[in-house]
Amino acid sequence: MNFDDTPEEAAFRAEARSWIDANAPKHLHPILSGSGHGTAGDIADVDMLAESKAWQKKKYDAGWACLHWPKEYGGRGATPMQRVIWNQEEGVYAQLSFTFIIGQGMCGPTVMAWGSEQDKQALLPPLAAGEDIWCQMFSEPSAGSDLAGLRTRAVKDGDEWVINGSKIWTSGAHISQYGILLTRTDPSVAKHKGLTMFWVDMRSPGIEVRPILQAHGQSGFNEVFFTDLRIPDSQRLGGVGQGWTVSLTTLMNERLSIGSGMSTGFETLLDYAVRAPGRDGGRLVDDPAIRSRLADWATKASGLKYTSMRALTALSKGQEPGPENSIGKLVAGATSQEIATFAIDLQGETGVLTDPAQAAHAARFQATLMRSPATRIEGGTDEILRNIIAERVLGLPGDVRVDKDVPFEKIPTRA
Amino acid sequence: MNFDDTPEEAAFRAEARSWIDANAPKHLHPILSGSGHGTAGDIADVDMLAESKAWQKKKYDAGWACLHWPKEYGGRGATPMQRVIWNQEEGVYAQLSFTFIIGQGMCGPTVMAWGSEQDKQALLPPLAAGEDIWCQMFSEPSAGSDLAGLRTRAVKDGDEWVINGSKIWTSGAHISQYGILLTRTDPSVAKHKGLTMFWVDMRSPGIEVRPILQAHGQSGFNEVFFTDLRIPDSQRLGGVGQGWTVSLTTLMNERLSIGSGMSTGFETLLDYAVRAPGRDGGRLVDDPAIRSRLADWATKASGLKYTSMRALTALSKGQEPGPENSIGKLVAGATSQEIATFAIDLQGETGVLTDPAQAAHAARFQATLMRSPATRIEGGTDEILRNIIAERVLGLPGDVRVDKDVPFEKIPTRA
Amino acid sequence: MQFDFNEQQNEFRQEARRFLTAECSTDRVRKALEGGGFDRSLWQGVAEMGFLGIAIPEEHGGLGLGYLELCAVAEEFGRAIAPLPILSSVYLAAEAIKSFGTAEQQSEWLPKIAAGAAIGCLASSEGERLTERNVRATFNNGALSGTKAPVLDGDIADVAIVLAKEGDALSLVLVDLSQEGVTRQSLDTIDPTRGQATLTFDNAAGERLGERGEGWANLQTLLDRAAVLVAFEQIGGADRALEMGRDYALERMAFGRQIGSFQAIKHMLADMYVSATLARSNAYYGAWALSTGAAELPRAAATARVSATNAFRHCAKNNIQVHGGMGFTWQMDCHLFYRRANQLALALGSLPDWEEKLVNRLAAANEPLAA
Amino acid sequence: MQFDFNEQQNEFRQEARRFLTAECSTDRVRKALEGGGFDRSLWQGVAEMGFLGIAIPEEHGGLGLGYLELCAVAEEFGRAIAPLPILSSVYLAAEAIKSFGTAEQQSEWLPKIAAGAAIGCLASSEGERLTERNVRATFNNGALSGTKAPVLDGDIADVAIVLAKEGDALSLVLVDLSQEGVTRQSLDTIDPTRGQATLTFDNAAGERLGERGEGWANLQTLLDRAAVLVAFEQIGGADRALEMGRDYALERMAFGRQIGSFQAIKHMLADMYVSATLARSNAYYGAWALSTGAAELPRAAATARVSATNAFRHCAKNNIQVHGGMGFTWQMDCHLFYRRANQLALALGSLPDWEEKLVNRLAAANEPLAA
Repeated sequence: MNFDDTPEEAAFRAEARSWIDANAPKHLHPILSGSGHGTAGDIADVDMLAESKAWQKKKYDAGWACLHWPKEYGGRGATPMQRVIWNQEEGVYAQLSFTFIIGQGMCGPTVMAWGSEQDKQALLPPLAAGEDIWCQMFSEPSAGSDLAGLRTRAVKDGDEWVINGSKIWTSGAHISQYGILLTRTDPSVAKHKGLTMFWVDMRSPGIEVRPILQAHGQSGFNEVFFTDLRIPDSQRLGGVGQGWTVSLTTLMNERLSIGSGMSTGFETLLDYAVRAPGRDGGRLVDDPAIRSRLADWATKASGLKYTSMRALTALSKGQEPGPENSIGKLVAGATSQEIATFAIDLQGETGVLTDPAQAAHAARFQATLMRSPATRIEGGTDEILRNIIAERVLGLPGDVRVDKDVPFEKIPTRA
Repeated sequence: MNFDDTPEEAAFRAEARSWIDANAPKHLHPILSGSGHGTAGDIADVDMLAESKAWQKKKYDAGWACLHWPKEYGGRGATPMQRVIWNQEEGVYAQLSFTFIIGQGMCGPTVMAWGSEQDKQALLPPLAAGEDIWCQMFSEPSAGSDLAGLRTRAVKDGDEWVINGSKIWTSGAHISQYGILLTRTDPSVAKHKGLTMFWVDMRSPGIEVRPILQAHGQSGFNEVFFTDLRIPDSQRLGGVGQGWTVSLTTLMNERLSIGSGMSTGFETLLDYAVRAPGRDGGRLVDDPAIRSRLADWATKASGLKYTSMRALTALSKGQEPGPENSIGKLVAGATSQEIATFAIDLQGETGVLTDPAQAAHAARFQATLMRSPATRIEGGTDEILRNIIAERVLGLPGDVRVDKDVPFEKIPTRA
Repeated sequence: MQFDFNEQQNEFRQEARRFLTAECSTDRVRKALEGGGFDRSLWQGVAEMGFLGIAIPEEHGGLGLGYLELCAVAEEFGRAIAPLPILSSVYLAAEAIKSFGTAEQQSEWLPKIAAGAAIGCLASSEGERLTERNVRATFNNGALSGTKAPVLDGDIADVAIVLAKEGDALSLVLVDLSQEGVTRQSLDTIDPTRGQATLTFDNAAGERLGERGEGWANLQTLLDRAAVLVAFEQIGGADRALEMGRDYALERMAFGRQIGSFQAIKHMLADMYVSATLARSNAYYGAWALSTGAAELPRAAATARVSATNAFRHCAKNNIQVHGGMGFTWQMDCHLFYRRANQLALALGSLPDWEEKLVNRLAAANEPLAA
Repeated sequence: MQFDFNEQQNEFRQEARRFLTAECSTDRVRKALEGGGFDRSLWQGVAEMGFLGIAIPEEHGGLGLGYLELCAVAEEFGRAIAPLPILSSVYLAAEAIKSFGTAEQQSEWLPKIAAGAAIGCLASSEGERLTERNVRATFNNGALSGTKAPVLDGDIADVAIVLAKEGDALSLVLVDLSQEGVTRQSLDTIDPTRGQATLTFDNAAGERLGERGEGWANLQTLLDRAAVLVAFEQIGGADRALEMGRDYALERMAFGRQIGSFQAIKHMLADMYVSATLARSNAYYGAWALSTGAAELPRAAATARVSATNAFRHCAKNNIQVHGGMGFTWQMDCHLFYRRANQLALALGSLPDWEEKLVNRLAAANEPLAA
């Protein structure tokens, strides 16, 4: 039992570290390391986008982009463990890749698995190089947890498909050149069977992107509307009616982004509790009143950290990450909300303040308080994650499916 | 907003109080008041049974038994509020009535609603007088939360029914003269439709009663086995196939036992925390480390207390107690287990001790620790109670019923 | 036993609900959230309904009713998450002046507050969790100096009740804010529908309110009473959040059925109902103590406060969860309740302070809670 | 990175599982529960397998393996809820003698402990939650007097490590229990499968173990190490309780379907899986620290301890709930795990003490936890 690299891993780490040390945009370090958890996704203002593209291009040119992709499509053919090591070494600069993460982590692998060779050669290298940004258009207003309930219609017209409908929660749609799009091509069959996947040029006529203002006052996502959008049949990924299977490729690759563990916020709390004064002199951390909760959260944060170490160990032995990794988001999501709530209470009436210049600990807890409800929902609600753990890890039965084998168009849409 | 009696209520209370003061078995007071929560149901040893019967008979003779029953069957024709006032005044002596509570609270009302006039006149007065003890035989090993899934078969044979099967969780079966018994008379129809209710003489041949040893080492319940038990058709309660409707009478009357609120154990904890020393001098209650949990449980205990006051107010206005009263057991059950666990932790390594002479606070918390898992199960599990609140109070849909309209004999019994 | 509001009080509540449903929809709350500032016309409407003077004597322009009527109306303001300074002006400032003010102070300010012509506020914290020992503002010979922050509704208030050191004692001081020597700066908070400000006093003219040295004790009395009233706001908000979640669970379909038919959602809503119900019962206990002047008030107030704070937070948080992604959009109202739940949790001092008060008071009483 | 047991260690674990599955079924655990007393033949079997001497040097009759092997086997003893004094004799007494004993003390006792011929125990508490200040037993000039209770496995132990005051300092004392001057009395506890006793010493002959005045510090070291080993017992128990619940949820039908298809049950089991998994990962962290002698051991041990205590309790408690009424019968095994979960939670000092240690150690390190 140890945390040491194998000699091969150590050599790879050294190589990565030295390249990063020589090439990273160090002038961005203060911004990137100060961004705090829960906000890193929101740094993509214009300058940051340019910086992100520049760093991605530099990595691409030196063979450090999309490490796990085959070399012919712009990757390095690296092992999953090498990818993890790279991520560890890239550190704060990895935040610059958030813009590309959906394209490189989900859309690219889908195109790689299901696209024509011509598409792959044309589309993948610019994606790896950060020249193109991609988005993933699956969710709809009426199809969230029940993704296969989506209603965006694709109707065949000669060699083209005509798309009408809308998507929601599309990260980066406003800055994307391409996207993958899951549509319903046959509403007369059971819901999972009538879906078809395409890739689309986001600059096509018939696409309108509108940002969604979220509860915390920021816009991380978009709605995308399709009005008679025409897509050539050659942009189909997989067979007609095979869209659900294709989408599983996309979603399974989401799971591979292991090691990018979410934070519970406990380190921030401990940092605060060690620095902030208690009510009667001494440090906040010495107040017995908060001990039990600190201890509980400490074990959760530590448990997630070492669970991810165990997953990495499995990965280094060649095992694939499984559904048990759902616990990361489940635990971190709920815990970060609890911690934020607790921390603002410790600030008394000043806990309401949100200006980093005025609020305690630079308003980090207030930012998390306002952002955290989304964490328990996005990318799989707590309830869906518990279902996944119960069904796929523990082998318990699925929920009763009243819509099973029912033609999609007969599934009730109102109570 | 006040806690005062109306003049009529005050008069009734004074009358009850003075009769109780003159007649109660005061020599039992020390035993009854020292029995502690969680154990009161287990005091029915031989002497206590005789004492219980004597007190019941005394009440019956003076017109204080089964207050809400009509006078002709041995009651007083009292209002629900008078019954509550009586219970408050009876105080610790009410524990002597636990032996009769199922008979008088559930079986009696069922006979009253569905029995023949002859049966009512023969059976109810001795039940009110405490001469007869009754038990309720509904649950089965394979029919707990899903009560209507019961399998005990009743087959018509001339003017009699022949019963085979078994029941479980039958309180008091070993000391009962009579019982009500829910059986399946037609397995070829949907499960709720093939049930029929009877009353039975527990001394009939073909009945065997075996106590169940429970996890905490005590026996509060029995199993009852039926082997070719014969019951005359005249002992049927309600129509053939009407058993489910009849059972709802029984269960609805269970809900009427309002005001007998369950304890969270918070008073015991507070009492302990005020008396026990803290780790560094001072009282345990002054330890800031336990403050937040004490406060949380205090609000739960108080919330239940005043919820029951609100329910009593509604009762005094003539409203019927509703499903919202399920929260009492739901909250008290989980809380009492949490409190017991917390309290033994405060005792350190000595928390394991169970001998009242050696353990802190007379081993009350250890008793609750061992007993409390049952509280979250018996009389409706936490999960069933949440369903009841969600469906009957909030109006949410029932669970999907795969066994609905399926003939009972076709419902799968194995995965 | 009549442990409930009576018919008259319930009618009064209905009146408030009708008014607020018509005049204080969440669209109007949003205006405040989105920078529309203080909704003075709504405030005037509320004043005209008499809601600001419910517990103010008729001689001072109020309705001269009791605290139960005020509790009932507070619940409706909570349901409506009204973007109004009722907490500061009515539950705190008016109560302070009524309880501790001289006849002159009362006749100067109470009629104005009842009429909505003046808004009061309480200025106690100085930028950290308040204790008896970290008050730095000073009051000497009628002159107040120091900085108070955050002050709820301090951005719009006309008069403040200020906690300050008078020599080595703490006193409450009544300060007209429309004078030189008072400056204010608005603060960004998690709930912009109830504004907060930093108030800076530079030798501002003030009058002592109540006895010298009684400031801390009187503040506790005020906070206890206000805690009961705020608990009603909180249970009103909790109930509405629960109802929103329930309605959405009935309406939203997934996997071919109402999401409210999934136990994960059903049981979440059942648990919300449980905490809202316990909090309501505890709030009634507080209302009883407040309205009867019972000796149990400190204990009942802390119980109501802790219970209602937890319930409103729980319901507001899980209402978002029931709504899924839609619940976290700006356009849906869920976040308005989440913001308010957290704002109210911090007003009057936060949960740890009230937990401490509750346990200390229970320990002091040393009376078992349950009958 | 190899943050896992290696193949050899896992094989060792499998061996322990095979042995315990065959020899230590819950029927055998029940014998102890139902008054059958100490199962000496099972203990001898365990000794013959070498499990008692895993971390004892070969020169003293042990296997001379490392702590990782001992952790792996501890997990299996936890799964089997073995009714044996392994915690007292192996994790505590043997470790104490190995770490602090003289060469003579080691060669006298370690071979006997490894062979199962002597059973050791730790006697620290004196009837209340132990602190450095409430030790009253005295050790003067080789004579020990005082009363220790409860002492886990004190009813069957041959030798005790006793915490006592030596003058005004605390020392550990090694006492042969087979002498006059030692009396013992069995105690009733929540888990009779691991006996406890009061040990009374009346001028009993003892030898100091380790330095004078180092008693408290050495005790903490012992407790930290044992906490890691007990954490493995706890995660073994938690896993088995989870599996029992899962299996029952698959098998038990209600409303025409497996109860495991109801989200209330599914999600309860998912949450049990989550806490068991976090506890396992923390236990591995502890094992790493223990086996490498890392400076983080105190922190890692407290983390493993708190996490495993909560997880085992959580899984044992909800396993009963999944089983419904059947789960609370004597005949089903659920309560064996519930008893053991609570017994282990109290052994070595209870949760509040370990929470305090954890937070103090985190604060002292002041190093953020997550990488």
